[in-house]
Amino acid sequence: MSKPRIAFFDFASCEGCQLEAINFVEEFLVLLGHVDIVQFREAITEAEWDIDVSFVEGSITREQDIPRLEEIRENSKVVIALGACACTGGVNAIKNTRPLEDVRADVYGDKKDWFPTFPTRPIDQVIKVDGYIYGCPIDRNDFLKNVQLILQGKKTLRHNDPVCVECRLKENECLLTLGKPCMGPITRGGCGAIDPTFGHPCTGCRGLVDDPNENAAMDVLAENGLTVEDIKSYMTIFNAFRPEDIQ
Amino acid sequence: MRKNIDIHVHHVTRVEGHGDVLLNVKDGRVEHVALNIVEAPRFFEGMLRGRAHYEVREIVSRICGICACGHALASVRASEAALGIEPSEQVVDLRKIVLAGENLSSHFLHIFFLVAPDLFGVKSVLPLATTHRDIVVRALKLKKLGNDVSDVIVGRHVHPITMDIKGFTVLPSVSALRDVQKKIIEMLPEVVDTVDLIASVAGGIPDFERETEYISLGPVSGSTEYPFYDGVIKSSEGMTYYPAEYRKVTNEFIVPDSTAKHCKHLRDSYMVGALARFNNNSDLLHPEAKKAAEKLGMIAPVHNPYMITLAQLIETIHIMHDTVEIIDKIIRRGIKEEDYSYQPRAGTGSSAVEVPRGILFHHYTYDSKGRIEYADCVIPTTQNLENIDQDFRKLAPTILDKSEEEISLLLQMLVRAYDPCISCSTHQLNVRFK
Amino acid sequence: MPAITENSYVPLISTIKSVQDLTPTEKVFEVELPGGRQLNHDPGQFVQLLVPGIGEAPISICSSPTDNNFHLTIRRVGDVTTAIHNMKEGDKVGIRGSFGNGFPVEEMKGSDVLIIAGGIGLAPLRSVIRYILANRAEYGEFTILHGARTPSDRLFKDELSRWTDSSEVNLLETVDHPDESWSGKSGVITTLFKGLTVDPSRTYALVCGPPVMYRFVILECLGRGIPDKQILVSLERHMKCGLGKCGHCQINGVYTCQDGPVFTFNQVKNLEEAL
Amino acid sequence: MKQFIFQKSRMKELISYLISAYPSVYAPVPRGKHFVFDKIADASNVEFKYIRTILPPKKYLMPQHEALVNFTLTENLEFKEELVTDRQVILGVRPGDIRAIKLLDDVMMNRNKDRNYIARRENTVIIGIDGIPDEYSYEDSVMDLKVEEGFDLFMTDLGNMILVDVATEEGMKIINSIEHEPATERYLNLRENILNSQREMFTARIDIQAKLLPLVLEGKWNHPIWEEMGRKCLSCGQCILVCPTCYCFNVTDDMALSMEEGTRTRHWDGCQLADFTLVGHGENFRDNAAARIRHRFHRKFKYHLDVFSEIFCTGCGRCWETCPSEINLVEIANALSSEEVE
Ligand SMILES: Cc1cc2nc3c(=O)[nH]c(=O)nc-3n(C[C@H](O)[C@H](O)[C@H](O)COP(=O)(O)OP(=O)(O)OC[C@H]3O[C@@H](n4cnc5c(N)ncnc54)[C@H](O)[C@@H]3O)c2cc1C
Ligand code: SF4
Ligand code: SF4
Ligand code: SF4
Repeated sequence: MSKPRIAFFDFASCEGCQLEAINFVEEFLVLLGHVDIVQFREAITEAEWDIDVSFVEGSITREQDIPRLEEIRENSKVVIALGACACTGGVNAIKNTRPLEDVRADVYGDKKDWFPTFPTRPIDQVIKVDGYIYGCPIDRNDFLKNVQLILQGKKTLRHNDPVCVECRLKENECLLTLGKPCMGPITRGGCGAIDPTFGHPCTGCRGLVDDPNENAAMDVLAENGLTVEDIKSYMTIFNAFRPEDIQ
Repeated sequence: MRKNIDIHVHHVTRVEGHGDVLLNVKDGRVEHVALNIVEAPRFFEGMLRGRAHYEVREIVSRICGICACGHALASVRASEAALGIEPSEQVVDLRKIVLAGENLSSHFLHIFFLVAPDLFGVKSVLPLATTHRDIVVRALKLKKLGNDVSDVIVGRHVHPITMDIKGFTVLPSVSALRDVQKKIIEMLPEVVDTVDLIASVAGGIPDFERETEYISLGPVSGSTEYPFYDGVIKSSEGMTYYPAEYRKVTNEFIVPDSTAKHCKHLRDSYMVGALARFNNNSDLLHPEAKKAAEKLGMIAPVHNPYMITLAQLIETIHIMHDTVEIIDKIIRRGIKEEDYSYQPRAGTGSSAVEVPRGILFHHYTYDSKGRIEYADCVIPTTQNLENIDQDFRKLAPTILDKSEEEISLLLQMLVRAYDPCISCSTHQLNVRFK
Repeated sequence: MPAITENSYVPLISTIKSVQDLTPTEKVFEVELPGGRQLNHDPGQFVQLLVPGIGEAPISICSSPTDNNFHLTIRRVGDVTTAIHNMKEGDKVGIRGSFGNGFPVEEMKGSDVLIIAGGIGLAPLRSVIRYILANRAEYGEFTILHGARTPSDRLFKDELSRWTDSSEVNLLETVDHPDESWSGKSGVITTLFKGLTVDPSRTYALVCGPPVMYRFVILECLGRGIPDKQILVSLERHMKCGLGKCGHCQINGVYTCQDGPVFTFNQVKNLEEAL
Repeated sequence: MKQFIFQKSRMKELISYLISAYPSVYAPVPRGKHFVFDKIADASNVEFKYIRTILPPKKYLMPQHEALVNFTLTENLEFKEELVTDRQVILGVRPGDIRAIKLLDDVMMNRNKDRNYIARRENTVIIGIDGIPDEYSYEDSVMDLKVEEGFDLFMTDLGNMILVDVATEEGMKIINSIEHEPATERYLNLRENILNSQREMFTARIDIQAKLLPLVLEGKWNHPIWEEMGRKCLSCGQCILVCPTCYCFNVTDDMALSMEEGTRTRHWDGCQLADFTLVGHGENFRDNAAARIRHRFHRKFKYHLDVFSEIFCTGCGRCWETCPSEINLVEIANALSSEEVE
């Protein structure tokens, strides 16, 4: 049986997720034994189509990205959104929270019209996506696990259990009990609660769970010293994208 | 021979981000040659406006996955300058380790994964996995070493976790520092071997020189430290500036027949990055790094941009020795819990940090509630772009006798040598052609 | 409970003896336990089917203990069910069980039996149907109401047509969305109750189908005067152990895997979470 | 049961003996402002004056992630159970946690015996310790502070002396490792006094006798308290993960990267998490937080009571302290029962 052919692509992103995806030693070599990497611009020059699994990093922010993404879809049996930018829009969607004109002007001044852009969207707003590997950046172990599931023909992990689950099971001190504003209760898990493990509140990079109780979360954050304005800002670091943005 | 050449390399591979190389030759005359940036703009400065002080570094570290720690560092330092905060000596030392880890992992990534395939005449590191498995394993191990070094302080190299304005959310344990120190010492011979290996294939490095201006951090007066974290802005033309004066150096400008913002200082263009640092500060390198430089035949000033890779390799040796010493110093002093709380206020501040690809500037203005009013980040790649184009213009006419494939490869190798970090270039304008 | 290996989490490694397509999304698998072992299950019980390396799923046994082989009908919905759909004769699977209580086939003896099966609900009920047919003399009137989404979604088409022709059972069928191939009734399953006469006090109604179906079907049964304790439903829940521990299948205070999956309407009435 | 006393200063010796005699000794140690049970290498970090640990000692009988069965997928498909048989001591277990372990024993060691649990349990020595409550504790409302079973040794801090109840031969062997003497009446009385004063320290209380809650719950299925709590609940699952009497789990079959072998692993899971009752075709049988909280409350104070005749809450206050919205069962119990009184 020939090995599955996998490829990596990127759109607007920091490419940190691709970097994390190869951030192994032994595991990477074992993985290379199971798959053929046929496209990976950041690391290899070869470029072949006819792909079994495409990992797509980055959000879609302008017209010319769409045909390229569609081409990837057409040539791949399975398309996986890799990382927050692709899954939920990530930090790139912050720009959706302000008038687009203003954001462009902030960066490019009177040359702003040279930068055609539209509201940031996750890739599943453009093409059908078969699975998600969440996080900013992705968690290496979660990536490995998911790749394995994909190769077994299984679905990627839903991660609808919030960050608190892993945090509690690791017996971290809950940051909320220490008065730090943590988004863990409504954020998708799967990261091993890495932020709280290092004493840093979860900022929601993996996206919100399917049915988040945002009102209760806002009450909780307010108890931890944030104003309503603070909370609104805080909750949009990674979760600014709303489907209405692009209607 | 009057040739017509039309090269358009769509998305140069083995670089970070999307860039195209273009070369138009008509009747044997170079009409146009440039690196065309096609990366989607991400509007970071626009995204920062109105954000609270504790959100800023969270957001800016997402500018770039490779130099996430560098951006985070430049960010907290610019915030500290603006908010009037002085980090403790312990914090500064720990931050130096974070930066060291990042420079290591990025340099190794560049040397082994992006450049080495060209030197070995293959298209990527993957075929090397069968032909030179030991090298690939070494590459992975060294790159991981860099990550481990930053991880011990900030939890994760791609988007550091614990790094805050004034301090860290948690401090590393002495035993964790010892462990990572041990790892560095264990890996040193591998790097020395790498120097030999690269010295043996260095003949494959194209022979091309163009003298330019080199800009990097320089030591603050009296310091003997090869400056990464701290220093003045230093030009090889003999000028120095304070970080707050970075705009006097960068002078972002619009190129007449292109639409890209480029930078220049005293000459047509300037270079930042490992080679600029080497040229400006090589006397401050660790003796072992100096030895490696000698072995590689590198004597400052070096004017061949393809040699950036060698300068990086020399730097890795310096960084590893230096980090071992910093860790010793921290452990000797003992790790103490400190108060990292602070009050936001209105203010303006700038920072300059040497990240893998060169000097990085962040500059913020906060309002009285500690929210960003204005933000500006000038990325090393932005500063190098004009220099790359100038190199192209000198190089292209001299290689027209080669095959299109060879020309294209040489141009791409030049781009790769600079290790441009295109997704970083928040300031990058689209380069459009007629 | 006949947990057939010593450690309840270790499955018996069994072999797929045959695979048969029923519909585009459903297949029936004949499974052979090692060493000629028999399941000795009760009709309505289920097993935990393991696809090695993929995971487990609770699957009803669709054959009768009176058959001398053991069959599972599986709809492809997710990981495990997709994986087994890709398996073939000779492949190995794991079996734990049988679990659950099954239908009270002893208690029902001498009574009339009314089976109401919607969609994949026919699979667990098939084991009772075959059991009754094998012991036909011991039961009274035997009626099956069967509903499917479309004609091509009908499971066990051969058997259904045999039952249609059989004098031993009265099979009534309907489909939600008929097509040209379908000459029978159309509409939801409750339409089959029209004109159906039962002798309520001596009738057991056995119900299994999609969650939305239960309420309506039970109302019909109650409306015809069938006593609560003679209305039996087989319920589906998320399950991980089959041993009454993992908690996923809990309906109020009871565990579907142990106390069910078959419940009388009498029990269900006191279980607010059941339907 | 026999009672002895020993000098508190001998505690170090006792701990050293345990460490020398058993492969693993677990005891409460500080973690920031909180406490956790952790493996100890010496007596230095052990803190007996803790209120509660983040996770209960259950984690040593049924770990958060526990390999149940290993399998190989090569030529021969093979499954091997993974029984842990190393001896272990859990030292410094509070009465509520001892009772919780008893309840788990009832669940795991009787009907449908769980061999993995039993293997660990039978190799575990439990040494209890008394202690005081804080504002989240309500043991006194749901159990007797004086536990009579479920331990090998139980220590009561009398000041300079420790009173120790010895319930097993192994416990006797342990206590024989240090100097001790039989406890006289005076010490036993002292213990009663201490217990009584501890009982008075509780500020959180269930207003009615907890065993009556099943009666109170009748007719309360649609009580507004469930909706009220549901609006506050984040469905983060922390409450059920920290609970010493919760034991719900998930089971996954995970392959090693080699794709040749794998492990069937049990993971802690629980009813407050939204996906707990979700099935393959998308139906979720308890799809809102109000229904989930109602289920948790019934499970603690009714369903299990019907089967095991025991309240499945020890009043340890873990769920209350950890809940971001400060949802707690005392408030719910009192809201439900206040109407009874009216
Ligand atoms: C008593 C009983 C008898 C059943 N009989 C049959 C049958 O005869 N034929 C048939 O096709 N289906 C039957 N089902 C449904 C079948 O179990 C699910 O469709 C199957 O578990 C889906 O697993 P999956 O891995 O393919 O789906 P996925 O969507 O990939 O997995 C769903 C997740 O939920 C878990 N899960 C646990 N219990 C269930 C459940 N009951 N339903 C859905 N997911 C569950 C799975 O293990 C997995 O973790 C029965 C269910 C029960 C409870
Ligand atoms: S620290 Fe954050 S993620 Fe961890 S339990 Fe508390 S709220 Fe949840
Ligand atoms: S801890 Fe609180 S918020 Fe979280 S699930 Fe439990 S009750 Fe809900
Ligand atoms: S329900 Fe809460 S108070 Fe009761 S035992 Fe569980 S965690 Fe402790």
